[in-house]
Amino acid sequence: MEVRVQAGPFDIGAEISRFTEGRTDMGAIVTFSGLVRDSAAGDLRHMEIEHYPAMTAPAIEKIAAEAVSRWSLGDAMVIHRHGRLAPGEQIMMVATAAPHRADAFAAAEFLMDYLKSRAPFWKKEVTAEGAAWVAAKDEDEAALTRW
Amino acid sequence: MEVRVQAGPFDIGAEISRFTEGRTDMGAIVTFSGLVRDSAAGDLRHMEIEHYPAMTAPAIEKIAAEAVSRWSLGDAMVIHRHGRLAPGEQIMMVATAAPHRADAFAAAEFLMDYLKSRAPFWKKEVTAEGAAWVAAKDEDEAALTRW
Amino acid sequence: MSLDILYFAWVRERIGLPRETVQTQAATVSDLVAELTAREARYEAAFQDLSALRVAVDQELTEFDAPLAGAREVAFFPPMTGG
Amino acid sequence: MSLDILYFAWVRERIGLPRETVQTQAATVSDLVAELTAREARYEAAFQDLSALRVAVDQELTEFDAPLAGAREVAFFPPMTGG
Repeated sequence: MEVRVQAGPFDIGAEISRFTEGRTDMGAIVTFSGLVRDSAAGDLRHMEIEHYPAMTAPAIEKIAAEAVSRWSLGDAMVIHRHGRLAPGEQIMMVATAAPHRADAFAAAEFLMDYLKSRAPFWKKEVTAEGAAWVAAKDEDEAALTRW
Repeated sequence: MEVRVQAGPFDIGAEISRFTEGRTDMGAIVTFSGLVRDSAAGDLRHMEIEHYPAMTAPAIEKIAAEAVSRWSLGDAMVIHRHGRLAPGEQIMMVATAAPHRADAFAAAEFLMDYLKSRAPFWKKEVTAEGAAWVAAKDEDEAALTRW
Repeated sequence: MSLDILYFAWVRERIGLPRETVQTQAATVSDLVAELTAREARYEAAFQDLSALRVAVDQELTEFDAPLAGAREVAFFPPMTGG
Repeated sequence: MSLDILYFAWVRERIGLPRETVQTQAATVSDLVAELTAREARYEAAFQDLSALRVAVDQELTEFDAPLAGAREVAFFPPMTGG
Protein backbone atom coordinates (compact mmCIF):
# COMPACT_ATOMS: atom_id res chain seq x y z
CA MET A 1 0.00 0.00 0.00
CA GLU A 2 1.48 3.29 -1.04
CA VAL A 3 0.25 6.83 -0.41
CA ARG A 4 2.05 9.86 -1.80
CA VAL A 5 1.21 13.55 -1.45
CA GLN A 6 3.37 15.68 -3.68
CA ALA A 7 3.55 18.96 -5.57
CA GLY A 8 5.17 17.53 -8.70
CA PRO A 9 3.64 15.58 -11.55
CA PHE A 10 3.59 11.78 -11.79
CA ASP A 11 3.76 9.36 -14.70
CA ILE A 12 0.68 7.18 -14.52
CA GLY A 13 2.15 4.55 -16.86
CA ALA A 14 5.30 4.21 -14.75
CA GLU A 15 3.17 4.06 -11.59
CA ILE A 16 0.98 1.28 -13.00
CA SER A 17 4.04 -0.67 -14.15
CA ARG A 18 5.64 -0.43 -10.75
CA PHE A 19 2.36 -1.24 -9.02
CA THR A 20 1.86 -4.47 -10.98
CA GLU A 21 5.48 -5.49 -11.57
CA GLY A 22 6.29 -9.09 -10.85
CA ARG A 23 2.77 -9.93 -9.72
CA THR A 24 1.02 -12.88 -11.31
CA ASP A 25 -1.72 -13.26 -8.70
CA MET A 26 -3.78 -10.21 -9.68
CA GLY A 27 -6.13 -10.39 -12.65
CA ALA A 28 -7.66 -6.95 -12.38
CA ILE A 29 -6.15 -3.48 -12.12
CA VAL A 30 -8.41 -0.44 -11.91
CA THR A 31 -7.09 3.11 -12.01
CA PHE A 32 -8.80 6.41 -11.61
CA SER A 33 -7.09 9.65 -12.51
CA GLY A 34 -8.48 13.09 -11.90
CA LEU A 35 -7.59 15.89 -14.28
CA VAL A 36 -7.99 19.64 -13.91
CA ARG A 37 -11.15 20.39 -15.87
CA ASP A 38 -11.55 23.76 -17.50
CA SER A 39 -14.46 25.99 -16.50
CA ALA A 40 -17.62 25.96 -18.61
CA ALA A 41 -16.55 29.35 -19.96
CA GLY A 42 -13.13 27.95 -20.87
CA ASP A 43 -11.34 30.62 -18.85
CA LEU A 44 -9.67 28.61 -16.09
CA ARG A 45 -6.13 29.87 -15.62
CA HIS A 46 -5.12 27.35 -13.02
CA MET A 47 -6.26 25.44 -9.98
CA GLU A 48 -4.64 25.71 -6.57
CA ILE A 49 -4.85 22.81 -4.19
CA GLU A 50 -4.25 23.47 -0.51
CA HIS A 51 -3.88 20.64 1.99
CA TYR A 52 -3.18 19.94 5.65
CA PRO A 53 0.28 18.37 5.59
CA ALA A 54 0.25 16.77 9.04
CA MET A 55 -3.12 15.13 8.37
CA THR A 56 -3.19 14.36 4.63
CA ALA A 57 -1.11 11.21 4.30
CA PRO A 58 -2.40 9.61 7.55
CA ALA A 59 -6.02 10.32 6.52
CA ILE A 60 -5.48 8.73 3.09
CA GLU A 61 -3.63 5.77 4.59
CA LYS A 62 -6.59 5.14 6.86
CA ILE A 63 -8.97 5.21 3.89
CA ALA A 64 -6.72 2.88 1.88
CA ALA A 65 -6.37 0.45 4.78
CA GLU A 66 -10.15 0.38 5.07
CA ALA A 67 -10.42 -0.48 1.35
CA VAL A 68 -7.88 -3.29 1.68
CA SER A 69 -9.80 -4.72 4.64
CA ARG A 70 -13.21 -4.53 2.96
CA TRP A 71 -12.40 -6.07 -0.40
CA SER A 72 -10.23 -8.90 -1.58
CA LEU A 73 -7.41 -6.65 -2.77
CA GLY A 74 -3.80 -7.40 -3.46
CA ASP A 75 -2.79 -3.78 -3.20
CA ALA A 76 -3.93 -0.16 -3.42
CA MET A 77 -2.13 3.06 -4.11
CA VAL A 78 -2.98 6.76 -4.01
CA ILE A 79 -1.06 9.76 -5.31
CA HIS A 80 -2.48 13.24 -4.74
CA ARG A 81 -0.88 16.49 -5.81
CA HIS A 82 -1.10 19.93 -4.22
CA GLY A 83 -0.11 23.40 -5.33
CA ARG A 84 -0.76 25.05 -8.69
CA LEU A 85 -2.06 22.95 -11.58
CA ALA A 86 -2.93 23.94 -15.15
CA PRO A 87 -6.06 22.81 -17.04
CA GLY A 88 -5.64 19.22 -18.26
CA GLU A 89 -2.97 18.37 -15.67
CA GLN A 90 -3.31 15.28 -13.51
CA ILE A 91 -4.44 16.05 -9.97
CA MET A 92 -4.36 12.58 -8.50
CA MET A 93 -4.66 8.87 -9.15
CA VAL A 94 -5.73 5.77 -7.34
CA ALA A 95 -4.97 2.21 -8.40
CA THR A 96 -6.33 -1.04 -7.04
CA ALA A 97 -5.21 -4.58 -7.80
CA ALA A 98 -7.38 -7.61 -7.11
CA PRO A 99 -7.72 -11.18 -8.30
CA HIS A 100 -11.18 -10.30 -9.69
CA ARG A 101 -12.57 -7.16 -11.30
CA ALA A 102 -15.57 -6.57 -9.01
CA ASP A 103 -13.28 -6.04 -6.00
CA ALA A 104 -10.90 -3.80 -7.93
CA PHE A 105 -13.74 -1.58 -9.20
CA ALA A 106 -15.59 -1.36 -5.87
CA ALA A 107 -12.44 -0.52 -3.92
CA ALA A 108 -11.40 2.18 -6.42
CA GLU A 109 -14.84 3.81 -6.24
CA PHE A 110 -14.80 3.61 -2.44
CA LEU A 111 -11.36 5.24 -2.33
CA MET A 112 -12.50 8.03 -4.62
CA ASP A 113 -15.68 8.70 -2.67
CA TYR A 114 -13.74 8.96 0.59
CA LEU A 115 -10.87 10.97 -0.87
CA LYS A 116 -13.36 13.52 -2.24
CA SER A 117 -14.94 14.24 1.12
CA ARG A 118 -12.60 13.00 3.83
CA ALA A 119 -9.05 13.78 2.75
CA PRO A 120 -8.01 17.34 3.70
CA PHE A 121 -7.67 19.00 0.30
CA TRP A 122 -9.31 22.22 -0.87
CA LYS A 123 -9.45 23.34 -4.46
CA LYS A 124 -9.48 26.92 -5.65
CA GLU A 125 -10.17 27.86 -9.24
CA VAL A 126 -8.50 30.94 -10.69
CA THR A 127 -10.17 32.36 -13.79
CA ALA A 128 -10.18 35.70 -15.58
CA GLU A 129 -13.02 36.63 -13.19
CA GLY A 130 -10.97 36.02 -10.08
CA ALA A 131 -10.41 33.18 -7.62
CA ALA A 132 -13.10 31.00 -6.05
CA TRP A 133 -12.98 28.03 -3.70
CA VAL A 134 -14.67 24.96 -5.14
CA ALA A 135 -17.74 24.17 -3.07
CA ALA A 136 -18.26 20.63 -1.78
CA LYS A 137 -21.15 18.93 -3.54
CA ASP A 138 -24.03 17.38 -1.66
CA GLU A 139 -23.83 14.41 -4.03
CA ASP A 140 -20.24 13.75 -2.91
CA GLU A 141 -21.30 13.59 0.73
CA ALA A 142 -24.31 11.44 -0.24
CA ALA A 143 -22.04 9.04 -2.16
CA LEU A 144 -20.52 7.91 1.15
CA THR A 145 -23.77 6.42 2.35
CA ARG A 146 -23.56 3.58 -0.15
CA TRP A 147 -20.54 2.01 1.55
CA MET B 1 -13.76 5.95 -29.67
CA GLU B 2 -11.02 3.50 -30.45
CA VAL B 3 -11.11 -0.31 -30.50
CA ARG B 4 -8.03 -2.39 -31.19
CA VAL B 5 -7.63 -6.14 -31.33
CA GLN B 6 -4.00 -7.17 -31.55
CA ALA B 7 -1.51 -9.92 -30.77
CA GLY B 8 1.26 -7.65 -29.50
CA PRO B 9 1.62 -5.90 -26.17
CA PHE B 10 0.55 -2.34 -25.46
CA ASP B 11 1.91 0.39 -23.21
CA ILE B 12 -0.90 1.41 -20.89
CA GLY B 13 0.84 4.66 -19.93
CA ALA B 14 1.28 5.71 -23.55
CA GLU B 15 -2.32 4.75 -24.28
CA ILE B 16 -3.65 6.83 -21.38
CA SER B 17 -1.50 9.80 -22.42
CA ARG B 18 -2.76 9.62 -25.97
CA PHE B 19 -6.33 9.10 -24.79
CA THR B 20 -6.32 12.23 -22.62
CA GLU B 21 -3.88 14.42 -24.56
CA GLY B 22 -5.00 17.98 -25.14
CA ARG B 23 -8.34 17.50 -23.40
CA THR B 24 -9.31 19.93 -20.67
CA ASP B 25 -13.01 19.04 -20.56
CA MET B 26 -12.68 15.66 -18.85
CA GLY B 27 -12.19 15.48 -15.09
CA ALA B 28 -12.26 11.72 -14.68
CA ILE B 29 -10.36 8.91 -16.40
CA VAL B 30 -10.99 5.30 -15.39
CA THR B 31 -8.95 2.42 -16.73
CA PHE B 32 -9.28 -1.29 -16.25
CA SER B 33 -6.52 -3.65 -17.25
CA GLY B 34 -6.75 -7.40 -17.17
CA LEU B 35 -3.61 -9.42 -16.47
CA VAL B 36 -2.92 -13.11 -16.96
CA ARG B 37 -3.37 -14.56 -13.48
CA ASP B 38 -1.39 -17.61 -12.50
CA SER B 39 -3.24 -20.77 -11.47
CA ALA B 40 -3.81 -21.45 -7.77
CA ALA B 41 -1.10 -24.10 -8.03
CA GLY B 42 1.27 -21.56 -9.58
CA ASP B 43 1.88 -23.77 -12.60
CA LEU B 44 0.39 -21.74 -15.44
CA ARG B 45 2.74 -21.89 -18.43
CA HIS B 46 0.76 -19.56 -20.62
CA MET B 47 -2.68 -18.53 -21.71
CA GLU B 48 -3.94 -18.73 -25.26
CA ILE B 49 -6.66 -16.40 -26.40
CA GLU B 50 -8.62 -17.30 -29.49
CA HIS B 51 -11.02 -14.88 -31.13
CA TYR B 52 -13.34 -14.53 -34.11
CA PRO B 53 -11.58 -11.93 -36.27
CA ALA B 54 -14.52 -10.91 -38.47
CA MET B 55 -16.73 -10.36 -35.44
CA THR B 56 -14.42 -9.15 -32.66
CA ALA B 57 -13.86 -5.48 -33.44
CA PRO B 58 -17.45 -4.84 -34.62
CA ALA B 59 -18.84 -6.52 -31.48
CA ILE B 60 -16.62 -4.40 -29.22
CA GLU B 61 -17.43 -1.23 -31.17
CA LYS B 62 -21.11 -1.89 -30.62
CA ILE B 63 -20.55 -2.30 -26.87
CA ALA B 64 -18.43 0.87 -26.72
CA ALA B 65 -21.01 2.88 -28.70
CA GLU B 66 -23.66 1.69 -26.25
CA ALA B 67 -21.52 2.90 -23.32
CA VAL B 68 -21.01 6.30 -24.95
CA SER B 69 -24.77 6.64 -25.51
CA ARG B 70 -25.72 5.59 -21.98
CA TRP B 71 -23.37 7.75 -19.95
CA SER B 72 -22.06 11.25 -20.24
CA LEU B 73 -18.71 10.20 -21.68
CA GLY B 74 -16.14 12.17 -23.59
CA ASP B 75 -14.51 9.05 -24.99
CA ALA B 76 -13.95 5.34 -24.54
CA MET B 77 -11.26 2.97 -25.74
CA VAL B 78 -10.71 -0.78 -25.72
CA ILE B 79 -7.60 -2.80 -26.54
CA HIS B 80 -7.80 -6.60 -26.40
CA ARG B 81 -4.99 -8.99 -27.21
CA HIS B 82 -5.15 -12.50 -28.62
CA GLY B 83 -2.64 -15.30 -28.97
CA ARG B 84 -0.18 -16.58 -26.40
CA LEU B 85 0.34 -14.64 -23.18
CA ALA B 86 2.58 -15.35 -20.18
CA PRO B 87 1.52 -15.03 -16.51
CA GLY B 88 1.49 -11.37 -15.48
CA GLU B 89 1.13 -10.07 -19.04
CA GLN B 90 -1.57 -7.58 -19.92
CA ILE B 91 -4.53 -9.13 -21.74
CA MET B 92 -6.61 -6.06 -22.37
CA MET B 93 -7.53 -2.60 -21.20
CA VAL B 94 -10.47 -0.26 -21.31
CA ALA B 95 -10.39 3.45 -20.61
CA THR B 96 -13.24 5.88 -20.18
CA ALA B 97 -13.12 9.66 -19.95
CA ALA B 98 -15.96 11.72 -18.51
CA PRO B 99 -16.50 15.13 -16.95
CA HIS B 100 -17.45 13.37 -13.68
CA ARG B 101 -16.25 10.22 -11.99
CA ALA B 102 -19.57 8.38 -11.61
CA ASP B 103 -20.02 8.20 -15.39
CA ALA B 104 -16.44 7.12 -16.00
CA PHE B 105 -16.68 4.31 -13.43
CA ALA B 106 -20.10 3.06 -14.51
CA ALA B 107 -19.17 3.02 -18.19
CA ALA B 108 -15.91 1.15 -17.52
CA GLU B 109 -17.73 -1.49 -15.49
CA PHE B 110 -20.40 -1.81 -18.15
CA LEU B 111 -17.75 -2.25 -20.85
CA MET B 112 -15.99 -4.93 -18.82
CA ASP B 113 -19.18 -6.83 -18.07
CA TYR B 114 -20.12 -6.90 -21.74
CA LEU B 115 -16.62 -7.67 -22.99
CA LYS B 116 -16.45 -10.65 -20.62
CA SER B 117 -19.58 -12.29 -21.97
CA ARG B 118 -20.37 -10.75 -25.36
CA ALA B 119 -17.06 -10.20 -27.17
CA PRO B 120 -15.92 -13.33 -29.03
CA PHE B 121 -12.81 -14.32 -27.10
CA TRP B 122 -12.03 -17.68 -25.56
CA LYS B 123 -9.24 -18.31 -23.08
CA LYS B 124 -7.30 -21.51 -22.71
CA GLU B 125 -4.94 -22.14 -19.82
CA VAL B 126 -1.89 -24.31 -20.39
CA THR B 127 -0.36 -25.76 -17.22
CA ALA B 128 1.95 -28.64 -16.40
CA GLU B 129 -1.22 -30.75 -16.24
CA GLY B 130 -2.28 -29.94 -19.79
CA ALA B 131 -4.54 -27.44 -21.51
CA ALA B 132 -8.06 -26.46 -20.44
CA TRP B 133 -10.55 -23.93 -21.77
CA VAL B 134 -11.60 -21.40 -19.17
CA ALA B 135 -15.29 -21.92 -18.38
CA ALA B 136 -17.64 -18.96 -18.46
CA LYS B 137 -18.83 -18.04 -14.97
CA ASP B 138 -22.50 -17.75 -14.08
CA GLU B 139 -21.66 -14.58 -12.18
CA ASP B 140 -20.35 -12.97 -15.37
CA GLU B 141 -23.61 -13.65 -17.17
CA ALA B 142 -25.55 -12.47 -14.11
CA ALA B 143 -23.52 -9.24 -14.02
CA LEU B 144 -25.20 -8.16 -17.28
CA THR B 145 -28.61 -7.94 -15.65
CA ARG B 146 -27.63 -4.87 -13.67
CA TRP B 147 -27.36 -2.66 -16.75
CA MET C 1 -27.36 -22.53 -50.39
CA SER C 2 -23.67 -22.41 -49.57
CA LEU C 3 -22.79 -21.53 -45.97
CA ASP C 4 -19.44 -20.95 -44.30
CA ILE C 5 -19.44 -22.54 -40.88
CA LEU C 6 -16.87 -21.52 -38.27
CA TYR C 7 -16.00 -23.28 -35.02
CA PHE C 8 -14.13 -21.80 -32.09
CA ALA C 9 -12.48 -23.00 -28.87
CA TRP C 10 -13.48 -26.52 -27.80
CA VAL C 11 -16.15 -26.73 -30.50
CA ARG C 12 -13.35 -26.34 -33.06
CA GLU C 13 -11.26 -28.95 -31.25
CA ARG C 14 -14.07 -31.49 -31.08
CA ILE C 15 -15.03 -31.08 -34.72
CA GLY C 16 -11.39 -30.97 -35.73
CA LEU C 17 -11.46 -28.00 -38.07
CA PRO C 18 -11.81 -24.23 -37.77
CA ARG C 19 -14.12 -23.71 -40.73
CA GLU C 20 -15.83 -25.47 -43.61
CA THR C 21 -18.27 -24.67 -46.37
CA VAL C 22 -21.46 -26.71 -46.59
CA GLN C 23 -24.34 -26.93 -49.02
CA THR C 24 -27.57 -26.92 -47.07
CA GLN C 25 -31.27 -26.16 -47.25
CA ALA C 26 -31.55 -25.73 -43.48
CA ALA C 27 -34.16 -23.09 -42.63
CA THR C 28 -32.87 -22.33 -39.13
CA VAL C 29 -29.70 -22.74 -37.08
CA SER C 30 -31.33 -25.69 -35.31
CA ASP C 31 -31.99 -27.41 -38.64
CA LEU C 32 -28.34 -26.90 -39.56
CA VAL C 33 -27.24 -28.38 -36.24
CA ALA C 34 -29.46 -31.41 -36.88
CA GLU C 35 -27.94 -31.90 -40.34
CA LEU C 36 -24.39 -31.66 -39.02
CA THR C 37 -25.09 -33.92 -36.03
CA ALA C 38 -26.41 -36.59 -38.39
CA ARG C 39 -23.15 -36.55 -40.35
CA GLU C 40 -20.53 -37.84 -37.92
CA ALA C 41 -19.88 -38.60 -34.26
CA ARG C 42 -17.52 -35.63 -33.89
CA TYR C 43 -20.37 -33.24 -34.71
CA GLU C 44 -22.62 -35.08 -32.32
CA ALA C 45 -19.92 -34.69 -29.64
CA ALA C 46 -19.71 -30.96 -30.29
CA PHE C 47 -23.45 -30.31 -30.41
CA GLN C 48 -24.68 -32.64 -27.70
CA ASP C 49 -25.58 -29.86 -25.26
CA LEU C 50 -26.83 -26.77 -27.04
CA SER C 51 -27.24 -24.89 -23.76
CA ALA C 52 -23.42 -24.90 -23.54
CA LEU C 53 -23.13 -23.33 -27.01
CA ARG C 54 -23.58 -19.94 -28.56
CA VAL C 55 -24.20 -19.12 -32.20
CA ALA C 56 -23.57 -16.11 -34.41
CA VAL C 57 -25.09 -15.63 -37.87
CA ASP C 58 -23.14 -13.23 -40.06
CA GLN C 59 -21.12 -12.15 -37.00
CA GLU C 60 -24.13 -11.27 -34.87
CA LEU C 61 -24.99 -13.27 -31.76
CA THR C 62 -28.38 -14.92 -32.14
CA GLU C 63 -30.52 -17.85 -30.99
CA PHE C 64 -30.73 -21.40 -32.30
CA ASP C 65 -34.18 -20.79 -33.76
CA ALA C 66 -32.83 -17.94 -35.94
CA PRO C 67 -33.65 -18.26 -39.66
CA LEU C 68 -30.81 -18.81 -42.13
CA ALA C 69 -32.41 -17.23 -45.19
CA GLY C 70 -29.80 -15.00 -46.81
CA ALA C 71 -27.11 -15.94 -44.29
CA ARG C 72 -23.52 -16.41 -45.44
CA GLU C 73 -21.65 -17.34 -42.27
CA VAL C 74 -22.62 -19.25 -39.13
CA ALA C 75 -20.28 -19.63 -36.15
CA PHE C 76 -20.58 -22.02 -33.21
CA PHE C 77 -18.65 -21.56 -29.99
CA PRO C 78 -18.83 -21.89 -26.20
CA PRO C 79 -19.81 -18.92 -24.02
CA MET C 80 -17.23 -16.19 -24.40
CA THR C 81 -14.53 -15.63 -21.81
CA GLY C 82 -12.93 -12.36 -22.82
CA GLY C 83 -11.87 -9.45 -20.68
CA MET D 1 -3.40 25.18 28.00
CA SER D 2 -1.54 26.11 24.83
CA LEU D 3 -3.22 25.10 21.56
CA ASP D 4 -2.05 25.39 17.97
CA ILE D 5 -4.95 26.43 15.78
CA LEU D 6 -4.78 25.94 12.02
CA TYR D 7 -7.03 27.44 9.35
CA PHE D 8 -7.41 26.28 5.77
CA ALA D 9 -8.96 27.50 2.52
CA TRP D 10 -11.49 30.34 2.92
CA VAL D 11 -11.36 30.04 6.73
CA ARG D 12 -7.67 30.90 6.51
CA GLU D 13 -8.42 33.78 4.16
CA ARG D 14 -11.15 35.25 6.36
CA ILE D 15 -9.10 35.04 9.51
CA GLY D 16 -6.02 36.22 7.68
CA LEU D 17 -3.50 33.73 8.98
CA PRO D 18 -2.74 30.04 8.52
CA ARG D 19 -2.01 29.22 12.15
CA GLU D 20 -1.65 30.68 15.59
CA THR D 21 -1.04 29.51 19.12
CA VAL D 22 -3.58 30.45 21.78
CA GLN D 23 -3.81 30.07 25.54
CA THR D 24 -7.26 28.77 26.40
CA GLN D 25 -9.27 26.92 29.01
CA ALA D 26 -11.93 25.90 26.47
CA ALA D 27 -13.37 22.48 27.33
CA THR D 28 -14.71 21.73 23.86
CA VAL D 29 -14.24 22.83 20.27
CA SER D 30 -17.47 24.85 20.55
CA ASP D 31 -16.11 26.67 23.59
CA LEU D 32 -12.97 27.50 21.64
CA VAL D 33 -15.04 28.79 18.72
CA ALA D 34 -16.99 31.02 21.15
CA GLU D 35 -13.75 32.40 22.58
CA LEU D 36 -12.32 33.15 19.14
CA THR D 37 -15.56 34.66 17.85
CA ALA D 38 -15.61 37.06 20.81
CA ARG D 39 -12.13 38.30 19.91
CA GLU D 40 -12.53 40.02 16.56
CA ALA D 41 -14.89 40.46 13.64
CA ARG D 42 -12.72 38.37 11.30
CA TYR D 43 -13.24 35.31 13.55
CA GLU D 44 -16.94 36.03 13.67
CA ALA D 45 -16.93 36.17 9.85
CA ALA D 46 -15.16 32.82 9.64
CA PHE D 47 -17.27 31.04 12.23
CA GLN D 48 -20.69 32.50 11.49
CA ASP D 49 -22.09 29.26 10.02
CA LEU D 50 -20.66 26.21 11.73
CA SER D 51 -22.63 23.88 9.45
CA ALA D 52 -20.32 25.07 6.65
CA LEU D 53 -17.21 24.15 8.65
CA ARG D 54 -15.36 21.03 9.60
CA VAL D 55 -12.95 20.54 12.49
CA ALA D 56 -10.06 18.20 13.22
CA VAL D 57 -8.49 17.73 16.63
CA ASP D 58 -4.95 16.41 16.51
CA GLN D 59 -5.42 15.63 12.79
CA GLU D 60 -8.57 13.56 13.26
CA LEU D 61 -11.93 14.74 11.94
CA THR D 62 -14.36 15.25 14.80
CA GLU D 63 -17.46 17.20 15.85
CA PHE D 64 -17.82 20.63 17.42
CA ASP D 65 -18.81 19.13 20.77
CA ALA D 66 -15.55 17.18 20.99
CA PRO D 67 -13.55 17.73 24.21
CA LEU D 68 -10.19 19.47 24.05
CA ALA D 69 -8.59 17.91 27.12
CA GLY D 70 -5.08 16.87 26.14
CA ALA D 71 -5.40 18.25 22.61
CA ARG D 72 -2.43 20.01 20.99
CA GLU D 73 -3.73 21.03 17.58
CA VAL D 74 -7.15 22.10 16.31
CA ALA D 75 -7.83 22.79 12.63
CA PHE D 76 -10.82 24.55 11.09
CA PHE D 77 -11.69 24.32 7.40
CA PRO D 78 -14.56 24.06 4.91
CA PRO D 79 -15.78 20.67 3.65
CA MET D 80 -12.98 18.97 1.73
CA THR D 81 -12.88 18.96 -2.05
CA GLY D 82 -10.10 16.52 -2.91
CA GLY D 83 -10.00 13.84 -5.56
